[in-house]
Amino acid sequence: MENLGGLFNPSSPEMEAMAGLTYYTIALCLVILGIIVIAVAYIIIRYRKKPGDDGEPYQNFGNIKLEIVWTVIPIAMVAVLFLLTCSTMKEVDPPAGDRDPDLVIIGHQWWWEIRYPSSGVSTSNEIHIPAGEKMLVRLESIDVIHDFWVPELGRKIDLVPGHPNYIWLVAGKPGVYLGACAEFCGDQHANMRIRVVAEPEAEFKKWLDGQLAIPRTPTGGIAGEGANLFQTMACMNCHTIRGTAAAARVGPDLTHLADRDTIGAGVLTNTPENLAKWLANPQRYKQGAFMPNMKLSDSEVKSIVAYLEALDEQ
Amino acid sequence: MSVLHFLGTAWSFEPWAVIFALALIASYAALPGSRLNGKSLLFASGIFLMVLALVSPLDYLGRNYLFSAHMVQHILLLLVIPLMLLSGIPEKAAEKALALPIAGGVMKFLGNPIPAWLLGVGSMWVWHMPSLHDTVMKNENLYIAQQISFVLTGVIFWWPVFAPVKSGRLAPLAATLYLASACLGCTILGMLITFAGAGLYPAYANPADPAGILSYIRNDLCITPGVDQQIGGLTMWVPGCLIYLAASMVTIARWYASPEPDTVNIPAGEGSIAKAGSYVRD
Amino acid sequence: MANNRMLVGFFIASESIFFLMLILAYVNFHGSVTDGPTAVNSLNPVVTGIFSLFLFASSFTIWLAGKSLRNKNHFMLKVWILATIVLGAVFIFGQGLEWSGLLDKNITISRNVFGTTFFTLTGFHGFHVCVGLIMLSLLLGLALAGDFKGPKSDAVECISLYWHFVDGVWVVVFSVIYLWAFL
Amino acid sequence: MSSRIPLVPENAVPLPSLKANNGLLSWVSSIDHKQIGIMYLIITLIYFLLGGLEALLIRVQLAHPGNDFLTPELYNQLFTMHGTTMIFFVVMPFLIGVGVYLLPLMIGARDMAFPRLNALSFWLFFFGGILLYYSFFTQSGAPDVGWFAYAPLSEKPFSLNKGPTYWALGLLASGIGSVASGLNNVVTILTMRTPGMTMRRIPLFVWMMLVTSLLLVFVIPIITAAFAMMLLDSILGATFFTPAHGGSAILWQHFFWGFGHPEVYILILPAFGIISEVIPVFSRKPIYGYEFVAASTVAIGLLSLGVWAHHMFAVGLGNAANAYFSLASMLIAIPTGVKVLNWVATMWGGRINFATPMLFGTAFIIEFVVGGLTGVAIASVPIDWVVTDSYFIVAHFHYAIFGGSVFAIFAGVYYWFPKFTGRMLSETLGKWHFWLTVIGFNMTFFIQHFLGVMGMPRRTYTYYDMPYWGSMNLISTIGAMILGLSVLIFVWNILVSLRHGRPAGDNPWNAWTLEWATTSPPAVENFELVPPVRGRRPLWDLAHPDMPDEPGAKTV
Repeated sequence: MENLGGLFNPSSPEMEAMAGLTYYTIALCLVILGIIVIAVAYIIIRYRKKPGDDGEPYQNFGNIKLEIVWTVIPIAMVAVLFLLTCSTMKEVDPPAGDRDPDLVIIGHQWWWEIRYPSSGVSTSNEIHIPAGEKMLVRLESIDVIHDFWVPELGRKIDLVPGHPNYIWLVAGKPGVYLGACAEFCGDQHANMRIRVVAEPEAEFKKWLDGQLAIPRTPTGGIAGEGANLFQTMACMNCHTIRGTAAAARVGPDLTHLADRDTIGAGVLTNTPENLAKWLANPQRYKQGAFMPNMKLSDSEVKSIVAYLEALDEQ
Repeated sequence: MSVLHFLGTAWSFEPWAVIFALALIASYAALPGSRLNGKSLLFASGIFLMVLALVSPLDYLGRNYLFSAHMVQHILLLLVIPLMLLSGIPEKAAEKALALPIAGGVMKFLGNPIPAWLLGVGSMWVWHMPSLHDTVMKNENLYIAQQISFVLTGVIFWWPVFAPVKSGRLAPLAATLYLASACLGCTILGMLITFAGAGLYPAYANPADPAGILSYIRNDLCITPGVDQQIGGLTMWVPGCLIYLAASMVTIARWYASPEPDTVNIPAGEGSIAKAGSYVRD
Repeated sequence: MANNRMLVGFFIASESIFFLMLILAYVNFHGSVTDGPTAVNSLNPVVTGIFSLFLFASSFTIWLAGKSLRNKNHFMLKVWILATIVLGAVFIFGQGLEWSGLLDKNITISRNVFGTTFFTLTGFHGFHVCVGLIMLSLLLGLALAGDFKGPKSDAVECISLYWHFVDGVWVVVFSVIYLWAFL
Repeated sequence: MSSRIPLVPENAVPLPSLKANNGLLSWVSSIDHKQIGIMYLIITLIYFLLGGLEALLIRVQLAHPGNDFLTPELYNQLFTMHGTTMIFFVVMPFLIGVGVYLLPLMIGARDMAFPRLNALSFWLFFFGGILLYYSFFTQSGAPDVGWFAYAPLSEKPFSLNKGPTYWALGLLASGIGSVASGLNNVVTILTMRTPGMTMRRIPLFVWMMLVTSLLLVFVIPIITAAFAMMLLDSILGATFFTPAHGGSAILWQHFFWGFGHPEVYILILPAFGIISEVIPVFSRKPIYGYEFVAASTVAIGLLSLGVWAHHMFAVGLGNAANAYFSLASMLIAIPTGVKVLNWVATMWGGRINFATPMLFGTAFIIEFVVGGLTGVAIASVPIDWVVTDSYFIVAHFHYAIFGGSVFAIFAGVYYWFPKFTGRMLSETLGKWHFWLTVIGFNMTFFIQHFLGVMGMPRRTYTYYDMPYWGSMNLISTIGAMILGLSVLIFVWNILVSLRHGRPAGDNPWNAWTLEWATTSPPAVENFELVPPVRGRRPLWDLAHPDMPDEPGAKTV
């Protein structure tokens, strides 16, 4: 079951509560469905018109007692389901009080901006969290409505422009959890994917420290050439690389791009070859994305890839 | 202060509530031709519930802490209790009362659907205008007037649907429309209160906390002023509308249970043509 | 014919929901405007109030028109319909004045949510008044042609129902936009 | 003394001349409810094929992960148009069309109360659809924002093309048409009944059309207002739904679902009505608990107005609001359950003739119950948080709308086709159609429940290559192809039977309501004489004078 993912592999206490409720409810539904199916099957066999059946059957107009019975029983079931609903809601979504968010997620068409307010770290599309810790997440949107959904970790929540929302994000054990935008948000809604990387506390700290560091800008060689290209071409109009003049927030922050697993919000795995293909024509992999085809020459692509790949060196 | 202790002590024996109840009972007894039976039991339980709603900790919570408690009380006083009182009035007594010279005329006028609808839905809207509500919270006399007006307008509102005198009732489908439109009226108000920003009713934002239970409400029950206002608005909206819905189901049920007055008198046996379908064109 | 009046009754109910949505939109954004034009700083309740009186008066005149028809007083029927048209037209003129005043101050539908909700709500109401005026003019034309013998006429009754509705909507709209802001 | 009542009820309107011209003009200029009804059915059939084609293209694209059969832009246009078409230009107008055809016949009237208004409704619907589909031929292409067109995605600057404007205009026009037919139906039902046809005797289909029509009258204006606001936003630069300029993105959702949820009941209630006609006739028994089936319709109609926010549990309205809406939504299960159990009870003890209409009727019960039960489940807030906007929801509402409404529509077509045309549809082709539909439908949609809870979001033109996702989607796509084939058989059946079908006679199913008391197809003026109505089943009373249904149906 576990490799089916989603509901079948709940990986946080919140998701376990929701999965439990879902199982119970679906089981109840199956029982009701079973009763109806058996009744209809019986009717089909028993009461179908057979050869020689002439005349009309007994004309029966109804029975008030029976009607009351099958009104009251569903009311009782609804009452039970409603109580379970309320208790599960309380478990999944307890109020946060005045607590400041540990994580801010900002939806963009079609990528996720991730900020850690206490440390000032900013990244995109890949969320690192310490395993087992309850993170309070604030969700905003800069353009249209998106929806944050990591099926194994918990509930969906919309990112609504002008209406910030909060959820708890917890991963019971270390691992990589995949998610995606669940609210239709335009052309590339399908390629707006999330990776939640849950790590042991120490590793998370290490990652956070790494992100805080400002990478050294290469000066010589092919990577240096790439750095120059990055600053002189249009790249810096949209992207940030800390420690350089590039500080725009239209596209993802690329400061530690080399540390990430994927590019283009999950379109490609992050390898130098893929990065080169992406830079050569992003529209081929993510048609409609706001990163245009910059019409880079092969050598320009090569140098920028070298630069971006060098960004994790400190 | 523990919850049990609070529930045990937060009773307020308001003399006016008792007087109002006694006045209602007296006028019930004064109704020509009223006598004790199942209906008067319904009336009595209505009175009992009313007194309970006015003196119990619910009232205390509604006046000092929670808008939502106020709203539960409001729904009881405007929708539930008047229905019980009205259903408790025997038909004969109501007929005689309506025949009274002036009072009867006033009652007949108020029992028309339009004034009754306006009073019933209006008392919901008017008393919940934020400025007025705040004034009421500070003024004892206005508060009494508010509570009494809930019950009275409630009785008037239900009259066109559940009048003890059958001639005073609307036809079933018209009654359903009457109730549905009232439901719409309370839905809109409930919706506005629910989705308005917190702090529509400032009196509940920072209660004086006379019973010392504020921290229990805020921290243990997690009811912030915003949530309180939402619950209040939704209480008016959802249970309120379910009461209207149930009432329209009752009118329809009553309709189906009654004999058909509009049956066209067609002699039986005529047109008894064996094969259906062949008789129209002979 | 009960049919026609019933149709107009349900049509009015349907239209009420339409206006209800526009009013809810206005109410929803009331108070959310922090800078720029709002009802308080850009509207004149007195002038609009006076023009509103013309519209309210027209409800009375259309009622009188119906009454004249019931009394088979065909001359007064025409007079009262004409009076209704004039009163309605004066109201629309007042609306036009208000709109042009606002537009002169560069307060438009796209300025902010106040502009958006204000122009939408009053615009749709004004549109309904104009439709009413067209129907009343047709009614007047038919009356002049001697079409209404009385004492009953579905056309007169249905159009006056509609006209009362348009007035009733304005009572609510005026209260929500003007009275709420200035009281 | 004749028991026959003159056709025209005393209060009937003197009708405009119904004398038909010949040829196409007779259709275009027609104000006869039967011709208008037939035009509704023909046009919705065309839209059904279009919407189905769009669905098949969608399924082909999803047959395996990473497919590039369609561009994302086209895919988004297709699923938007598929949803919009199926809801606004197939199911809703079909049910309105059947209503327009049958209501006057069922209540013994000559025509609708307002024949010209009836024609106006149809033409508004017709041109609304043309306006919507015209967008395909414009430079900007069809709308690509989903059938719900959430703001601000549907507004500037996120939708710079005119697709959403065509969408709003087309739906605005057809919506006004729907209000007009709602008004017309209500007045017709309330005032045009033949003597003896009291409100407690009208066929259940008429009851459900009454509630549906009231919903149309009261609910469509909600979206009309919202469309007006959206158009003002896009054309005049108003700021209702643009958060960047002080508007609200959530307001659109409230308005849209305030209409959108009752709309679901507009789609299903007349289908319930069809089923409530079909099941008794083929079981040879009266409907069980007529009063409860009728009253539960009113309850559903009223409840449906107060539950829209269950589409918005993920928006962040607050838990108090979520809980209340959850409760209200669950309550709808109760009147719906009452209906289902009454249908089952009607079949119980009957002598059931499983002709094609009844096959679809029986299958309807099962398929609809699946959709209904998942509906109750997702009314529970935490379950909704798990499954909303995933393929589980796609499965859920296809079980409700296809398994519910469309199965009922098929049942209705097989049932009334003889009345409409005078010829029977082929039973053999009907059975092929039925079994392929059942197999194809369940194959397409059942598996999507699993895809949803495994984490596949809706409205994506491609998806993760996760374990089993590809093969499950492939199964779904094959199912859709089978479903497509079944529809072709259906169309073939109609075309063949129109010319070569067995002549039907007045009352081939030996049914009991008034539409079967006239010729097939009915003459222009419907009836020469309306049979006496003394109960809910006038033709039963005629055939069984010794055993009439009691007025006000006694309960046993």
